[in-house]
This record gives sequence, C-alpha cells and structure tokens, in this order.
Amino acid sequence: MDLSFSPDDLRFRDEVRSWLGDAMPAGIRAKAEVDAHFEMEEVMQWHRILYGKGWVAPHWPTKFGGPGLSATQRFILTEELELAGAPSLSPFGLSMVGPAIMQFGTPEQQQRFLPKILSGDEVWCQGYSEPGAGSDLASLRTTATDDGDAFVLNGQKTWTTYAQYADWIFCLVRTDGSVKKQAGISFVLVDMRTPGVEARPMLTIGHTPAFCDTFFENVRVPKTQVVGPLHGGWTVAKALLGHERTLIAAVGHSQRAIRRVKRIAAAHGLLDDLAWRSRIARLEIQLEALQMANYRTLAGAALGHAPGPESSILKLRGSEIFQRAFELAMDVMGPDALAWFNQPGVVSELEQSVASTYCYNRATTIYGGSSEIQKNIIAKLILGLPGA
Amino acid sequence: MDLSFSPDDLRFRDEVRSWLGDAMPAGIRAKAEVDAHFEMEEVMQWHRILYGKGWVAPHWPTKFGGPGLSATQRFILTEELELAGAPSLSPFGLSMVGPAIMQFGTPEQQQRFLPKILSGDEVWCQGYSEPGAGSDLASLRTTATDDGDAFVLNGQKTWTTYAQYADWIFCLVRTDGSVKKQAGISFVLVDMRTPGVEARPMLTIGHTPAFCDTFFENVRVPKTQVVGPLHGGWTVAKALLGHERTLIAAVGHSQRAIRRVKRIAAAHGLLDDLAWRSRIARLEIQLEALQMANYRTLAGAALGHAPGPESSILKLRGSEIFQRAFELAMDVMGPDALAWFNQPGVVSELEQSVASTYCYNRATTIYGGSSEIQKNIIAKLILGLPGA
Amino acid sequence: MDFQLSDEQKLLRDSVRTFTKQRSPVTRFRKLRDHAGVTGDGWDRGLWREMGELGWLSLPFPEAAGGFGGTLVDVGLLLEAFGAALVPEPYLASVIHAGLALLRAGSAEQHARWLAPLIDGRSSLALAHAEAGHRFDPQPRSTTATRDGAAWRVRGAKQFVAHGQHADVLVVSATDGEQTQLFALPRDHAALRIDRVQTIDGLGAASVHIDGVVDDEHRLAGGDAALALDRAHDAAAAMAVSEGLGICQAVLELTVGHLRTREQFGVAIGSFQALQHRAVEMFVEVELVRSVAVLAAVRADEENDDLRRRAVSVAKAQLATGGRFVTQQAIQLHGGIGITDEHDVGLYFKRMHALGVMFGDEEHHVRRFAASPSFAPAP
Amino acid sequence: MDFQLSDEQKLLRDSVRTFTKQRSPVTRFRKLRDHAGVTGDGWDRGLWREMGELGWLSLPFPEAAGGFGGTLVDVGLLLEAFGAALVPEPYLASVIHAGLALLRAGSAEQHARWLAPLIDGRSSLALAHAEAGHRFDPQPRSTTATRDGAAWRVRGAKQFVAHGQHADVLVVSATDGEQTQLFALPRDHAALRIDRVQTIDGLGAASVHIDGVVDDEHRLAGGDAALALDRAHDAAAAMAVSEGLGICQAVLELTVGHLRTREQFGVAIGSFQALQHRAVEMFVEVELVRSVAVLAAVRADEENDDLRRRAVSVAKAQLATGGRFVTQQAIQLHGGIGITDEHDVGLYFKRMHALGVMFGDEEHHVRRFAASPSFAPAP
Repeated sequence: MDLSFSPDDLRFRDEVRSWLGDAMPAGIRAKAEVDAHFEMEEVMQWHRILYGKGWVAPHWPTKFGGPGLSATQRFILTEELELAGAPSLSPFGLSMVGPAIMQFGTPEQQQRFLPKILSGDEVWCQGYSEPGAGSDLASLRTTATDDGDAFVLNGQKTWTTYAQYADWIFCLVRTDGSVKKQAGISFVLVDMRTPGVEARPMLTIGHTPAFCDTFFENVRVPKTQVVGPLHGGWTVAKALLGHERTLIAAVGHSQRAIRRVKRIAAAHGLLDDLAWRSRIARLEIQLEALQMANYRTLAGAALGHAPGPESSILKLRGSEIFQRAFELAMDVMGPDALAWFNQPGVVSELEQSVASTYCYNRATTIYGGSSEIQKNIIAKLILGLPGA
Repeated sequence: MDLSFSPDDLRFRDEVRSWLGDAMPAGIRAKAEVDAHFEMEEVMQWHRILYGKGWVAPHWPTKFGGPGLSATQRFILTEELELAGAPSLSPFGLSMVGPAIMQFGTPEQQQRFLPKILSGDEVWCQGYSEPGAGSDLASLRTTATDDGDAFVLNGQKTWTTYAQYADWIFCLVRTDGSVKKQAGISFVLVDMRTPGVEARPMLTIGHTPAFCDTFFENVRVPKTQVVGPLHGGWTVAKALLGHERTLIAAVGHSQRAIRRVKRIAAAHGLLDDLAWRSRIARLEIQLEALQMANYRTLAGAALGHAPGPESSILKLRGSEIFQRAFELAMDVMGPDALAWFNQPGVVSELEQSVASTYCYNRATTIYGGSSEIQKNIIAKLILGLPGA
Repeated sequence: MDFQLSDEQKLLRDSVRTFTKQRSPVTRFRKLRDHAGVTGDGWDRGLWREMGELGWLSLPFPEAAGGFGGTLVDVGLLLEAFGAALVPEPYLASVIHAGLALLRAGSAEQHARWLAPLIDGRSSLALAHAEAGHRFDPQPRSTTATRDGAAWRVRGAKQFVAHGQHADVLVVSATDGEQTQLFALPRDHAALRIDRVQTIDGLGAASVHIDGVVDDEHRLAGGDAALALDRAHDAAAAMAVSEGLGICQAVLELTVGHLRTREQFGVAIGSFQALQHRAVEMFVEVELVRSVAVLAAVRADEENDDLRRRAVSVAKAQLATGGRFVTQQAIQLHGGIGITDEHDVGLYFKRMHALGVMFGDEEHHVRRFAASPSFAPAP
Repeated sequence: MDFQLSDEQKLLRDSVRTFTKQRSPVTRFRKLRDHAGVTGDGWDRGLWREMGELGWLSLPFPEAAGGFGGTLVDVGLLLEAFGAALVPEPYLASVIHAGLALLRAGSAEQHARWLAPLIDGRSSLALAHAEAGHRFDPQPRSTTATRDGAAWRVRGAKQFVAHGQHADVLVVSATDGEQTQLFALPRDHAALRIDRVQTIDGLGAASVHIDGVVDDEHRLAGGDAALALDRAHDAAAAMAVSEGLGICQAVLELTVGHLRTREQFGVAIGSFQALQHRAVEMFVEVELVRSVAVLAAVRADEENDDLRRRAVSVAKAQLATGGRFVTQQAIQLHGGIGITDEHDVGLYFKRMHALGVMFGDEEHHVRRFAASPSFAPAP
C-alpha cells in the first residue's frame, strides 16, 4: 500500500505543471487566478491548446487519437488542470458522445465525428431530458417517424446545456411508440443547423444562460446518424450515464473552491478567528476524506478494475461538498454576499462570481442523476435492499 | 398578542415555586440539584407528595379528583416541576390509562381504578408493543380467548416500561382473530399478580432496567376488565397515542439539560471558549424556538382549541433536541465522557448520569411513535401528500 | 399568554393579502426586476403612495408623530404577506430600518419634515449605515462627522444601502469621535454620491460616498442616535423574520403542490417516502420560523436589552438556518425547473439569502446570543 | 499510488478474521464484560499469549527490538477485524499506545526488559498519560518528576488509563520541569496506586496515582520522550480509526440485514425509501471512514510532522463524526431492540463513542488540523 506517486508519475506531474506554466494564455491565467467565470470562446481556446499538446482527451484510446496515458497519469493530468483553475472543457463531445460513438458507432460514424470532437471543430450538446420527465428519462416523448432513408423528429428537449453554442446534439428519441418505455428508444445525432431545430437559451438562477430549451419541428435526420441498434438507444444511454457520474466528484474543483474560501476569509480578517477557521477546516476534512475515496477509485482503475462501491459515493458526496464550499464562501463574505455578480469595485475580484455560482450550484445535486436517484441506486445495487 | 403571563398566572407561578421550595424532600432536592437518576421509590414518594397537595393530576377533571386548574396554570405547573428537576411521574396511570378509563370506562371501572391511580396506591404499566411488531401495532398476536365470564390471555408484550414495579398493566389483545388487523383488538386491564403473568426486566444500553418483557400464560382476566367496546380497543388506543405525543416535547427537561451542559462546560473551563459557547448557544436557540411552538400549543389549549399543526412538531423536534443536549454534554466532558455511570470520584456529581442517559436517550426518537412514523403522519395528515 | 390576533389585526392581515394578490403578485416583482436595468426603477412610487393612503406606512409610528400607533406585531403581519408575494416596495428598509431610527433620534420638527412625507407615501427613506470591513457592527466606525463651525464635515463610505438607489432621503450614520450621529440628507445633497449596486435578491442597493459639509439642521437632534440605531437594527431584524416567514410558507406551499402533482415513474413524486420526509423537515422549520417570528415581533419593542436581544437573535438565527434549509430543499425537490430563473422558487431562495444576511447573519446572532448576560448559568 | 494489499497482508487479514470468528466473536466480549465485575477480568491472558505466539504482538516493532518489522497498515488490518468482533484484548492500549512509546523512548536494554515479554504475550503494558483538566494535551503537565539523588521523585494522577487496571507494566509520563520523562513501572511498584474505573465501552480503565521514589533504571533513556509520546498518540489515533472502521462495517451489515428481514405493515422495512436512504448515508460514511483509515495508517509513520498530523487529524475527525452517525442511525433503524443491552448494536455504539474520544476528540483534531502550517493558503 502506497499513497505516493511513482518517480515516473512525479516526472509526468512536473511535465504537466511546467507545460501549464508555459501554455496557459495570459487572459485565461488572469481569470484562473481569481476563479472567474470562463466564456465559451475561452473554453474552446483552451480546448484547442490542449488538442495541440495531445492532451485534450486523455481517456481516449490511441487509435482514436488519445495520448496513451496510464490511468494514474490521466488522473494526474486532470487533477493538475483542476488545481490550475484551467477552464473545464465541455464534456458532451469528449466524454459522452465520443466514447459512445467509439463503443457503438460504425467505422463511418467514427471517422466522420471523432476527429472533429477532438480538434474542437464541432461542439456538442446533450438532448436527454424533456419537460416533465426529469429523472424518469425513459418516459420521453420526442418522436422520430420513419420516412424512408431518414427519421423526422418532433418534440422538445430541455436542460440542453450550452446548446446555443453547439454544432451537434445527441438525442434520445422514440422510434417505436408501440412498445414499453425503455424499448423503442433510439440514440441519434442531429446537426443543429438542420431546418426545424431551435435552441432557446434559458437563464438559470445564477443568471447565466447555461442551458436551453431545444425544439424539433419536422427535423429530418438521415438514418446513418443513428448510433447503435435501432430502438436500442437505452443501452447506449446507460453506458453514458455511468460514465457521467464519475466525472462529477470534481475533487480538484472543490479544493480550489476551499482555497478560495480561505483567501476570501483572509481578506476579511477572519482566517484567524477560531470559529470561521474551524468551519473551513471541517469542510476541508470532509474533502480530504473524499479525495482518498477518489484515489481508491483511481488506483483500482490503474489496475484495470471496474469502479468499486467507493466510486458510487463520489458524485453524491462530491456534489454536496462543492455546494457547501460555495455556501461557506457566501457566509464568509457576510454582508458582501449581498452583491450580485459583476459588481467590480463593490466586492473583490475573487468574490465576483461567488453569489452566482452559489445559486447555480444548487444544480449539482440535481443533474447527472439527482442525489435521490443516486441513493435509490446504491440502496438497490450495493446494499441489496428490496424494492418498494 | 402577548407573551407574558397574566398577573393571576404569575401569582400561581410564585405559589408553585414557593411550595416546591418547601415540599421537596432534602434527598430528592439533592439529587435534583445534580440531575441524578431517581429510583422508582423516590418517584412514588414524590407522587404521594403531589397527591397530598392535589397537584398530582393537573389535567384531570375535578369530578375525578383533578385540581381544576386552567390550561395555562397546568402548563406553568408542569414547566416549574421540570425546571425544578423534580422526578418525572410515571405517565401510565395518570396520563394514559386514567384518561382512557374516564373516556371509555364504565362507572364501576372509574370508581375501582381512578382513585388508586391518583393516590399512587396502584402503579401501572403499558402492554402495547410485541416482539416483531414495533411501530406496526395492529399486527399484535397476544390472544384473548373467550372462556365464559373471563378471557384467557396468551402471548408476550415487550418494552413494558417499569413493569417490574407495576401492580396493573393495560394491554391490547386480540379478541377476534377472524377479522383484519385493527378490528378484533380489545383494551384490557390485567392485575400483575394474576397467575401466569411474568415480567422479566431487561437492561437498556444505558444499563438501567427501564423495561421488561412481560409474558402471559393462560392468564384469566374477568370480562369486567375490558375498557370500551369488545373488539373496539383500537379506538381506545388511538385516543391514547395522540395524548402520548404531546407529553414528549419535554421542553423543560431540555432546558434543564442545557443548563447542565453549561454548568459542566463552566467546570471544565470551556464556557468562555468561543467554539464551545457557540455550540451550546446554537442548541439553546433551537430549543427557544421549540419553546415558542410549545407556547403556541398551550395558548391554543387555554382557549379550548384542538392542537394545531405546530403541536405535531413538538415530539419530533423535542426528542432530537433532548438527544443533542446529552450528546453535547458528552462532548463537553470530552475524555471524562469515557466514565460509565456511578463512578464517584472519577467524574463530578453533575456528570455521573450523563453517559448512561446519553445512551438510553437514543430511545426518545423511537418510543411513543418513532420519528419516521411521526413524519409519515405529518406528510399524510398535515401536508396531504399521497400514500406510497 | 395569548397568540390570538385581534379583530383589527385579522382585518389588516386579510386586506394586505388581498392587496398583494390583486396588485402585487410575484409576477410584478419579476417584471420590475427585469426592467430595473432599463428604466432604473425596481419599485412603483404610485403604489407606495397608495400604501400611504391605506395607512400602512404609518403603522409603527406613534400618533404624536402622525402615525397609527401600531405594534411590530401588526407590521409583522404586513411583511409576512409582502414576503409571500415578494413585494418590492421598500417597507423594511424605509419604514422600519430608516423610519424607526429617524423616529427615535429625530426631534418633533424633524419628524414633521422627514417622517410625515414618508407616512403619506410621498417620500421614501434609506438608512446608510453599513461600512466595509465592519460586518454587522451596530454603530458607525469609519464614517466621521467633525464640527465645522455651526455645520458638520461628514466623510465616509456606506455599502449595500437597501433602497439607497431610490430613496428621497438618506439617513447617514457617523461617529463624531465620541458618539454616534445621524444625518438626514436629501439624495441630491452635495455631500452625497450614490452609486447603484446589483444585489442577489434583485432589489438592488446603493454604495454611498459622503464627503462634504452638512448643516446642523440635518443632524437628528431628538434622541440618542446610538440607541436609535441599535433599536432600529433589532426592529428590522425582527421584521426580516416576518418577511422570511412569508417566503417560507409560500415556498412550502409551492413545493408540496409540486410533489402532489408532478409525476415520475408513473406516480406522483410526493408518494416517495424520502421526499415526503424531506417535506416534513421543511414543514418543521417553517413552524419554528413561525414561532420565532411571533417572539421577535413582540420582543423587538421590549425595553429590557437582554430580553429583546435574546429574542431577536434567536429569531434571526433560526430564520438564517431554517429559511436557508427550506428554500434550498424547495429547489432540490423541484428538480431542474427549480434551477431556472423563470421559476419563482429561485426568486424566493435569493431573497431569503439576503434576509438571512441583513441586520446580522447567523454567526453574528449566535455570538450575540452567547454573549448575553442571561446565557451563563446560575452557579 | 497503490491500495492493493500484499499477499502477506491478505493472509494476515484472513487469519485474523478466522481467529476472531472462531475464538473471539462478540459473544465472548459480552461474557467477559458481564463477569468483569465478579472476577476482575475483562480479558484473557491465555489468548493474549496465543496472540504472541501467532506473532501479532510483534507486528509494529522493528526486528532489532525483537519485532516483526511490519507497518501500521498491517496493524490496521488486524485492528479492523478486532473492531468488528469487539475483541477485548488490549492491543491498541498495550502494543500501540504504550508499546510504541516505549519503543521510541526506551534503550535496547529497556526493550529487552519490557518489550520482549509484551511481544511474547507474557506481559502487557499501559500508557498512563492523560491528566484531569488537560483534555488531549500530548505532553504531561501536572505529573512531576524531580531528581532525588540518583533516583526520581514522581508525583501525580492519571485518568482513564486504558488497560491500566490489568497491565503488568505502566508507562507513566511526567515533566521534570523542562522536558517530558517516561517511566516504566511494574504494577506493584510502591509508587503506584491503581484504582479500577468502569468505562462506557465496558472495557474498563484505571485511575492511577503516582507518589514515590523511582530508580533511574525505570526512566526510559533511549530517545526523546516528548517525541515518543507525540508519535505514540498519532499512531494510536490512526489505529483507533482502523478499529472504528471494523465497527462501522459490522454495524452497517447488522443494519442492512435487519432492514432486509424485519417486516412491518406486511413488508420488509428495508423497502421504505426513507430507511433505504438513511442506510445509504450510513454506507457513505463507512466508505469515507474506510478511505481515511488507509490514509492514517500509511501516514502515521510519516516523519514530516505536517503531513502526518494532517492525515491523522482528518481520519480521527472523520471517525468521530462518521462513526457516531453510523452507530446512532444503526440504533434508530433497529428500533426498540437497538435500545436493549442484549443486542450487539449498543455494544458497538458505546465502543465507538470511546474510540471517538480517545487520542483526541473531533474538536481537538479539527483545531489541530486548522492550526497546521499547510492549512493557510498561499497568498
């Protein structure tokens, strides 16, 4: 048993750090320094820089353009990127539809789509949820009617994050309405420029346009854009969902958030106050414990093991800790937490985005499988408790 | 709207306080001073003193020997007794079977039983729960077979608190096995000296013999000892359960417990430590809020109103706060909380019973309708949420 | 002990509820908020005038000052209804926080000059008190007032002045080195610079810079300014609890309604036990906030400092924790739609955060409660 | 980074589990506890000897001192199994807390004299350190050691000395005014008075009064006693987390088993969603305790003070909160039977409380963590 990285891994970490020191543009670095919000163009700028280095998709197999890193190196890379405050890349292409196309797509689909996901030439978004069918994904109602060599889509998707910036959307649609819920669903890829597709941005409670309602009105989608078996989209979706969960522990983001809380507390003269210091320490202790659970998952993955029971708690607890970190930042700011975002001169640079992020972060225990859904799954699959 | 007591009520409070100053025996006073555990004989000694004053059953109607106090006076009396640390009287006669006999009993039953409950000549216990039927009371299996002028009881009751000291037990038994759960149950009174009755004390995790398993083997019970309609015991039981819940808020006990926490903290030199002081303050703030909810219930009762929605939270939150007060006492004691009870010389008088009470108090969120059952009831009856 | 409302109080409560329902439902708040950036208005002077005509703006002021002579319990009923409807008019900031400070510290002439127009609804006030770096200090520290002949030289900066961006008259706190002074200044006074600030609750506020000479007639000269401030903070804190109670109740109703009607997996989600129990935990907190709202409203007028402060701190701390829990869980139980700006639950959530912070946050009130003379036990 | 157990470690873990299953299930702890008042024994010297023969008592000691040269990770595996079975033999108190203090502070001859019999299972040790009024101070404050010619005059009182009521040799901490000294004294030494104390976990402890002259040969003379104590506390804290992990896991299994089999209202209570979610919250805490148990076991031997203390404090604080939650909820979910002494869940609950307190409670470790040099952020 060993908690340290091997000399090779440490060398790799140094390489990442030194590269980050050189490669991060001044504008992004300045924003990272104060944990400011990145605009989509900055995210894509950073995507292309990582692409240039070959590190944009550390988890992709080499045959599709991945860098061939070990599991530990992948972990180190992710952690260092998070700790440096680099922009988070959009996961929809790199971590969701990309791997789905690798696993379920035809060679033609792989050739057509994967290179442009990697390069960032095509930006993706996700069309799963529908109004009135949040966690109960299988009750979706967007229809795809057979029309020769194409399907014709009609319906509405919601919570399509950053659809306003996307070139493509992957969707679950109902291709057979005669069978029961999970059956009859297909996984299709839709060009956002197809006539009849419209993405209408919605404001969140953080007052950022993070997601859209996306409408489909008689949208023709060639049958070559179905991924996996016709009516077999549920299998593709399930494979993606499992992947999504492990993305969201985001220990590095929470570490950075706690670091920010401490810096704000120091600026307010509260870091030497026993009560405030202890509140921050209690949260950091919880995060350190979660980080160890994260390391256990990583070490298992490095050995090629499937994620163990400890991985199921990562999303559940990770999202709570991330929320609490921003709640604590608000509490430390005290009266200054009355300020809404982008109020330069009223609160410090470090504090600009706290209120908006605090509000929007209520979503972390809802999206990607709500905490309640996670608990249902753990109760059933891990603890073996009987169904209701 | 007025939060103060009327001049008359204040006079009554002074009367209670002054009487308590005179009437409480030195031995009981000394124990109350350090919140020590009272033995059953001390409880009954105090019962008889209150009986002598006419205050043993403040909530009984005058025609059955009650003192004819107003609702506010009853509240003041209860609060002052709690604040003085007087022994808590056994509720089974005074607050449970007594009121049931008043409401459902025959005049003969009332004459036979009520005076001795009042005087303390007969001590009662409760036979509701059975092994394997905790919160699901209606699934009980103790049978009462018709045998002419008597029923013959066979079965086992559990959590019969202080049955080892009791002269009588009131039981729910199945008088008709052919109908469904709630139907076919009767409410019977059993003399503990009847042949075939055996109470075996059990230790709790606080290592006190607080309750018994009570066995019935061919126990003959005259039919005159059925209270309320034959097979109609569920109605009697339900009337009692509602009453039980409002007993358990025990704000005065929690106030006394927090006072004890502060005294222990002061003795350990921790009351001037910001962190400890704030922890105690946070709990006391919650208790003050609960006390206001309690006052609202009281004021409603004084006007003859049925308890409003606020009363349903009293047991739920009151039991949690009482638990937390003892948990905090343990935390304040720190290393001294390693001591088990009755370790004179090792920890102070004030601390003697803390560990045992902390352990046993885990029961307060279980008995009298567990917190989970309370929440089910509130969800259904107050919030109107649909059944599962 | 009596928790019954008088007939007059019931009448007041019902008329305020009817008013908010007809004239100022939550949609109105949203509309004003969304247009505030364009037109500069987040409230309606016409409606304020109407409130004056209805007598509501006179509620907490004594008859001698032209008021109705009501109690904070009466005001609490009004603010509870205002909270439930997110009424954007600055009752808490103008009538309670600034108005009560002006009442206690001002002379009869000053009441006539600045309170009377407020009571009529022809004017509004704001209390410019909080200073950067001093969190919830009840007295001014960095804003100074120095004698300058017959006048005063006042200098300093105030932050998050609720309604300061719109108020006609700002009541500014300052220290003369020995004691606290309050100055009532019209917004166009040369010593003032008022900058608009956006706030989390959408109501906005002002940063106020003061630097200039102020005639002595502006100095409130009818009472102890330090005491007036202290009492105004407590009254405002108590009334924030009433407004918060209105929010809690509205949010609980929204959530229970959602649980009853929203279906997933073929059944109403309100039939899932885990969600039922969460709703019950929300209900418990709402009932506790309701209980302490009464406590604070009654005791905020109490002369005994220990009794008053204990009660107000209990209530404000309970609102901060309970109100936060209720609104956070309301979002969680609403799921995705709770995260959108278009759903009301987020508006309530953000106003609740502001109410939790204003006039002292949880940490402040816990410390004040723990420092109260009655906290330490008799030996 | 590697969380795999070596083959030797797996073998050790399996053999300890087999041993506890066959030789020391929870029923044995209960029997010894219930008879401790009568016979004075809460443990079994024969079984201790067997543990010595199996080599377990030698695990953390270097070969030079006659030990096996294992790591605290190895010991952690053993204590996890001991925790799950509530093995009453004083491994944590004797081998870890007292043994490691003696190892670091003692000379080679002193190792031969006092450690060797421990390793063989012919003797047991206890560390008499804690003093009334000093909570979790790592160094002795009120017990004094004064030079008295060639000997020492030692005077003071120690409380809650785990296993002190049975140990053959007590390691006593004292201050000579400048630095910490440790003395190894046989229990019948004239300077000692040992009084039995009952403890919440049923294992008992001793109050130890020291007053007398102690020959210099008893003074541990092979290393820095203050450092030895400090490191022994950290090692013991880390190993308490492993023992606590065993309890957590056992309690979770008991509870899940109960939820699966116990029926109410005609169905298994484990089908109620609110109870399912509670069980999941327990599971989360157990997994976190499992994670920090590894962290602490690996880092408790770390020479870098900041790294070691941070890791140990994280782990011990997490055990205190998580372990308490898990055992409290286990009782709640068991309902009435969980409150009876005859059910095992209460035994676990009480041992967990003791483990949460020993070697520093949550408040202590949070404060230590918050005071660590690495806590403050880079500017």
